[in-house]
Amino acid sequence: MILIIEQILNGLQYGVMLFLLAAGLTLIFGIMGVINLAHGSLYMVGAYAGTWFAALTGSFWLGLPAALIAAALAGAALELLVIRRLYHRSHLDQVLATFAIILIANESITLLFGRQPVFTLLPEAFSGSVELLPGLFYPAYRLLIIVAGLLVALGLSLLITRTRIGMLVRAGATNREMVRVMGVDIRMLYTAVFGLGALLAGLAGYLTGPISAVQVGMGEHILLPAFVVVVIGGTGSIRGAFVAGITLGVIDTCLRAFLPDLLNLMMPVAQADALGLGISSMGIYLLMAIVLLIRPKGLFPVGAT
Amino acid sequence: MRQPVAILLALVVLAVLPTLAAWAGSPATVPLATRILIYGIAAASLNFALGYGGMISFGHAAFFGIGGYVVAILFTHWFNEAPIFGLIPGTNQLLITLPLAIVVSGLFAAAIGALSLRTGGVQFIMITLAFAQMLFFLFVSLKAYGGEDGLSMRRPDAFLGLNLRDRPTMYYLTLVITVLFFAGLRRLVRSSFGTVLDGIRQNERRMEALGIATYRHKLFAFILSGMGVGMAGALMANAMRYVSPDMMHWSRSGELMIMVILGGTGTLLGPLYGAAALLLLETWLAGWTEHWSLGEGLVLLAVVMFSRGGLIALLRRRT
Amino acid sequence: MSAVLEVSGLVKRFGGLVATDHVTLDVQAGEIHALIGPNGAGKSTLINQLSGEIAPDAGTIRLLGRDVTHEPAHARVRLGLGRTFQVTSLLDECTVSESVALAVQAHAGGNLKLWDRAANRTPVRTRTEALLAGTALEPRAAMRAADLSHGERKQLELVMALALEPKLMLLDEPMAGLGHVESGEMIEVLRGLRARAGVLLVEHDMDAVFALADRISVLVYGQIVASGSVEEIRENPEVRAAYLGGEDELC
Amino acid sequence: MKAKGLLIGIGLAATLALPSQAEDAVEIGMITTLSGPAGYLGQDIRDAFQLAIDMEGGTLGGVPVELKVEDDGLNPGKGREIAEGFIQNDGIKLLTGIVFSNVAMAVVPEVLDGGDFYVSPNAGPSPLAGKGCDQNYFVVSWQNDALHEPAGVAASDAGYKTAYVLAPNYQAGKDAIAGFKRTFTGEIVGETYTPLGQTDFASAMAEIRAAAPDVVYEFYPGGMGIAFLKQYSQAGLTGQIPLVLSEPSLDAVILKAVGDAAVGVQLTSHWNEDFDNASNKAFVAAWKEAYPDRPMTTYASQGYDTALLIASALNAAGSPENEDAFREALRKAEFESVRGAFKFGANQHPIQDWYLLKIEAGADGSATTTTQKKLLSDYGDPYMSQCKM
Repeated sequence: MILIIEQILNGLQYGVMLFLLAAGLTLIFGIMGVINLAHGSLYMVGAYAGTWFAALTGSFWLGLPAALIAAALAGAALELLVIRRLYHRSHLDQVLATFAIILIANESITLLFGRQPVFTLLPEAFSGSVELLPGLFYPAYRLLIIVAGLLVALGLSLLITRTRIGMLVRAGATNREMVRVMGVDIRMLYTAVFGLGALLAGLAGYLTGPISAVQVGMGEHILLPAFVVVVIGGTGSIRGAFVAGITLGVIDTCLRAFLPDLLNLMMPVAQADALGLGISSMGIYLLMAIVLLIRPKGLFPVGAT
Repeated sequence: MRQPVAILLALVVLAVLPTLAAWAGSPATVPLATRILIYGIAAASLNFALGYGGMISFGHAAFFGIGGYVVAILFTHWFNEAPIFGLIPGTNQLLITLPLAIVVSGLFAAAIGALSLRTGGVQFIMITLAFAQMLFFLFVSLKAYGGEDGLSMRRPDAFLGLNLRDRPTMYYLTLVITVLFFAGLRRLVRSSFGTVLDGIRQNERRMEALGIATYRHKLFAFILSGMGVGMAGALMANAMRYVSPDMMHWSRSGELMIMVILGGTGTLLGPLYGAAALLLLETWLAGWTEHWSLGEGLVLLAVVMFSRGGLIALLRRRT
Repeated sequence: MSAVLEVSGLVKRFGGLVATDHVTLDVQAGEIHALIGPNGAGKSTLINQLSGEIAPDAGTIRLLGRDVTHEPAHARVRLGLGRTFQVTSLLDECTVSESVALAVQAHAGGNLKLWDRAANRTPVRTRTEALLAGTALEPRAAMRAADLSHGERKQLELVMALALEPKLMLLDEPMAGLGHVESGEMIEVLRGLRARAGVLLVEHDMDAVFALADRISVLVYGQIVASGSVEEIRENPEVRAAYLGGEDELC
Repeated sequence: MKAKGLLIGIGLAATLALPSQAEDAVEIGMITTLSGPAGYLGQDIRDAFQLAIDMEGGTLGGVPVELKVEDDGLNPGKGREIAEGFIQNDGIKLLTGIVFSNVAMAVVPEVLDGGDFYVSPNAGPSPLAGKGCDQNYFVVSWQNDALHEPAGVAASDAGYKTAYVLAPNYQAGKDAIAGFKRTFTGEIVGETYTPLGQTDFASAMAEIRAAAPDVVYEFYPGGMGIAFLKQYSQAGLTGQIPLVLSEPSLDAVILKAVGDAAVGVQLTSHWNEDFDNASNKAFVAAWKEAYPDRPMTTYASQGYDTALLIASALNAAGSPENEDAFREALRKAEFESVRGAFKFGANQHPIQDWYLLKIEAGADGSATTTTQKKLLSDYGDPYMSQCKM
C-alpha cells in the first residue's frame, strides 16, 4: 500500500514537471500555431542560468529568479528574432527553424559552460526525506516540486480565467482573428505568451536540476513526452495539459513500477519481464496512440478549428 | 528545353564522379556520394507523403530502419545458417532482400498509416512519431539482433556477381537505382493517382465531394512513401554493412524532413538537393570545427528565414 | 417520376440543441426542390448530413432508393450525389481545366493508376473540353482557380459537380455573393440542370427560389414547417407568420 | 534550370578539394563523440591523448605525429563517414578515439577490412572480442563484459548476500547486469530496467526500499548516473543500502556534479587518480596544469594510455606503414601504463588489475575517490578463448 502511494506521488511529481513544459508548448501552439521544438532548449537555458547563479551566490533560492529571468528573456528574444517571422509559414518551416535553434542552443551552452554536467545545489531545508505516513518516507525536495507545480497550475488557471490577458489568451486559442479584430497589439501578446511559456520551461529546468543532471541536450529527453502531453490534452488547452500531464505522469510511473509484476501473475517470468519492459519503454507513446485513435483531437480539444 | 540538357549534364558528372574523385585524390567522395543518393531516395519518398500528399510524417525513419533491418537480419541468418524461427532461411541475395525490404516496410507503413491517418494536423505529426519511437525502443531491446549496438554485416549482399564491397561498384548500383527511382517517381507524380493525391493535399473536402475515398488514397500514398524509404534503408544497410536502431531515432526522421524542406517541399528533385546540401554541409563543417553543429544550426536557420520553398526555389529565382 | 432523395425522420442534436428535428422530405427526378429558412434554421447542418459529412443521430437517408444513412461522403457521390459548397471549396492551385479534368477523372475511375499519365487520358480531356464548352469559364480555362472571380468560382464548382453526372444535386446557396448580372446567369444555368438531375436548392435569394423551384420546403429551428408549391408557400399564412414575417425579410 | 546540374557538380567538387598532404608526421585519425550529453567523454579522451603528444613535444615515441579529430555526434553513420575520409582521402592508417560501441560496430570492421589499424581508447564490444577479433584491432580500455564483473566480485567480497540491480533497457545495460551477475555469489532480489535516457528513478527508489537488499548495483553512465545518485541520496537510501558500482556509473565528472551525495559509494575500476606509479604521477601533474578545473576521468586515463601504447609502437616501428613491425610492437605493449601492470590477451584486449575504490569526503570538503585495495589481478575477459588469429 505504501509502495502504491509512493509511486503515485512519484507520478504526480513527474506529471507536474511535464505540465510545466507542456503548458508553455500548448499555449504557443494553441495561440500562435507554432510548433516549437526549441522549448527544451529554454528548459536547458533556465537550468544552466539558475544553476550557475546559484553556484555563484551559494544559494539555491537566488538561482530561481535568475533561471526564470534568463529563460523568459531567451524566450522573448527567440520570439522577436525568429519565431515572429514564421507565424505565416507552414509547420514544416517552423520545425526546421526551431530544430536549428536546438543545435545553436546546445552548442552555445557547450561553448559557455563546457561539456561536463554541472553541479547543482540542493536547498538545505529540503535535502532529506519526510515521513508522510508511518513508514512512508518521501524526499522533501520532490514534495517541493509537487507543491510548486500545483501552485503554478493554480496561478495559471487564475491568470487564464480571471484576467484580461487570460481572456485574450483564451480568445486567441479559439479564434486568432477575433483577437486581432479586438484591436489588441497582437505582437505584444505573442511575445508575452512566448516569454511566459519560456519562463515555465525555465522553472521546470531549474527545479529538475537537483534531482537530475544539468547537461547539454537535457531538454530533448523531456521534449517528446511534453509534446505527447500537449497532444493528449488537446492542443491549446491548459486544462488539458494539466490533466494529461498528471495522468501521464502517474500512469507512466505506475506502469513501470507495477506492470512487470502484474504480468508475472499471468505468464512465465521471462516473458512477463520482456513484455513489461517493452510496454513501459513505449508507455507514453502507446498511450498517446490509443488516446488519439479514440479521440483524434485529444482529450480537451479547443475551438472547432 | 534546357532542363533535359541540365539533367544530362548532371548525369554525366555523376557518372564520372569516381574517376574524378580518384584523380583529385579524394576517394572518400564516392561513399559520401553513395550516401547522398540513398538519403536522396529516402527524402524524396518522404516528400511523396509530405510534399505531394500533405501528410507531415515525423516517423519515416522507422521505415528506413525496417528496410535496413530486413537486409541485415536476413544476412545474419544466412551467415549463421540458422533459419528465422527455424523456418525461413536467411539470404544474401540482393534480388530477394531488396524487394522484401520494400514489401516489409510497406506492410509496416500500412499498419502505421491506417491508424495514424485517422487523425490530422499536429496530431498526425505526433502519432507517426509515437509509432516510430515504439519501433525504436523495440529494436533497442532486441538482444538477438544486437540491440542498441546494431548488427554488422561481414559482407554486402550478392548481386549479379558484382562486388558491392568495392565502393565505386556500390556507387554505380546506387546511381542506377536512383535514376530509375526518380524516373519512376516523376511518372507516379503525374499519374492519375498522383493527380488525385495532389487534389487531396489541396483540399481534402473537395476531393471527398468528387467521390474520392480520400482516406484510402492517402493511405496508399503513405504506403508507397514508406516503401521508398524502406528501399533506401535496405541500400544503406548494404552501403554501410551495418544497421542499428539509430537509423530509426526520431532525430533521423527530423533529418529526412530537413532534407525535404531544405531542398524544396513538393518538388521532384528538391529532396535530393536537400540531402546533398545537408550531408556536404555537415562533412565540411565537421572537418573544419568541432563546433560544427553551431554552424549547421545557423545555416539552417538562415535558409529557412531568408528563402521560401527551399533550395529549389532559390535556384529557380536565379535562373 | 421517381424519388432520387428520400429523407425520413432525420434528427441531429448538438448537445442540447436540436439542429435537425425529424426532417422528412424528398426530391424527385427532374425537380428543383428549394429549402428555405432563416439563418440558424439548420439548413447547412441538414445539407452536411445529406452529403455525408455529419452523421445523423436518427432517421434515414435514401439515395436513388438505397439507404445511405451510414455511407461516407465519397460513397454517396459514387451513387450519384453532387454538391456545391456555401463557401466555395476549390483546388486553388489547379487551373480551371485541371480542376474539371480531375472531377471528370474522379468520376471515370482509375484513380489508383500509378503508371499512366493523367494529362494524356484522352477521354478525360475530351469530356473536360465538352463540359467547359460554351460556359463563361471557357476563356478562363488556363487560369488558376485562386485567381477567379467569386462568380466564376461558383460556376466552376457547379461544373465540377456536373462532371460527376449526378442524379441529385445539393446546392448550398449558389447565389450567395453574386452580383445582379451573375445571378441572372446562374439562374439560367440552374434552370438547365433540371433536365439532368433532381436538385435540392438551399437559397436565401427569394427571387431565385420563386423563379426556379417546383416545390419549396420551409425549415425553422430544424423543423419543416411547411412544404408545397411556390404558390402554396407564398400564400401559407403560417409560413408568413413564422418565417417570412414582413415582405422586407424576403430578400 | 541549368543550375540544377551545376549545383550537384559544385557541391561534389567542394568535397573533392583539399586533400591534406601529410608531411613527415604520422597522422592519427581520432573519431570521437564531442557533442551532446556524452561530449565530455570524447573531450577527455582527446585532450589526454593530445596531452601525451604535447608532453613529448609534438611526437609520440620520438616520431612526429599529427592528431586529426572529428566529432561523430554519437551517430554511427557519421562515424563511418569520418573514417572513410580519414582513410581514403587523407591516407591515415591508424585510427582511434571511439567512445560508444554502436559507433565502433559501424566503423571498426570497415577500418580493419582495409588493413588499417584501430586502437580503442574506450569501447570494447563483445562481437569484436571473440570470433570477430582481428590482428589490427587493439583495445586499451577494457572489454565491455570485463568492466562489470569486478563489481560483482567486490560485492561478494564484502559479504553482501542479496543485491538489487538496475540498468537502462539497452544492450550495454543488459551486458552490465549480466557481467555483475556472473561474478556475484549472492542472490539477486530485484532487477529493474528503465527506459533509455530516463532520468527519473523515483519508482525504482521505492522498489529498492521495499526490497531492502544488502547492496545495490546500477549501471547508469553520464547524466543518468548523476540523476540516480542524487535521487538515491534524496530518498535517504545513501548510508542505508550501500552501492557498489563499476567505473562508468560514477566517473570523476559525475562525482563532481553529484558531490557529497556520493560519499560512501564503492566503485571498481582499473585506474584512479591516486595510483602510485611514475607514469600516473606525470600524467596527473600534466593534466592538472593544463586543465586545472577539469576532474580527471578514467576516459582521460585511457586516452593517455592509448597514446603511450601508440608511442611505444611508433618508437619500435617508426610508422604504421611498417605493418608487421607496428603490430608486433603494439602486441608487446611495452609502455608505462598509468594503471600499472598492463598486457594484451590473445584477443588483444587488456589483461589488467582491477581495484576497489571508495568515495570519501575529501580534506578540502569536496568528495574524492580513494583506492582501497586490489580486487583482481591479471584479469582478462570471457571472449579470449574464442578468438582465433
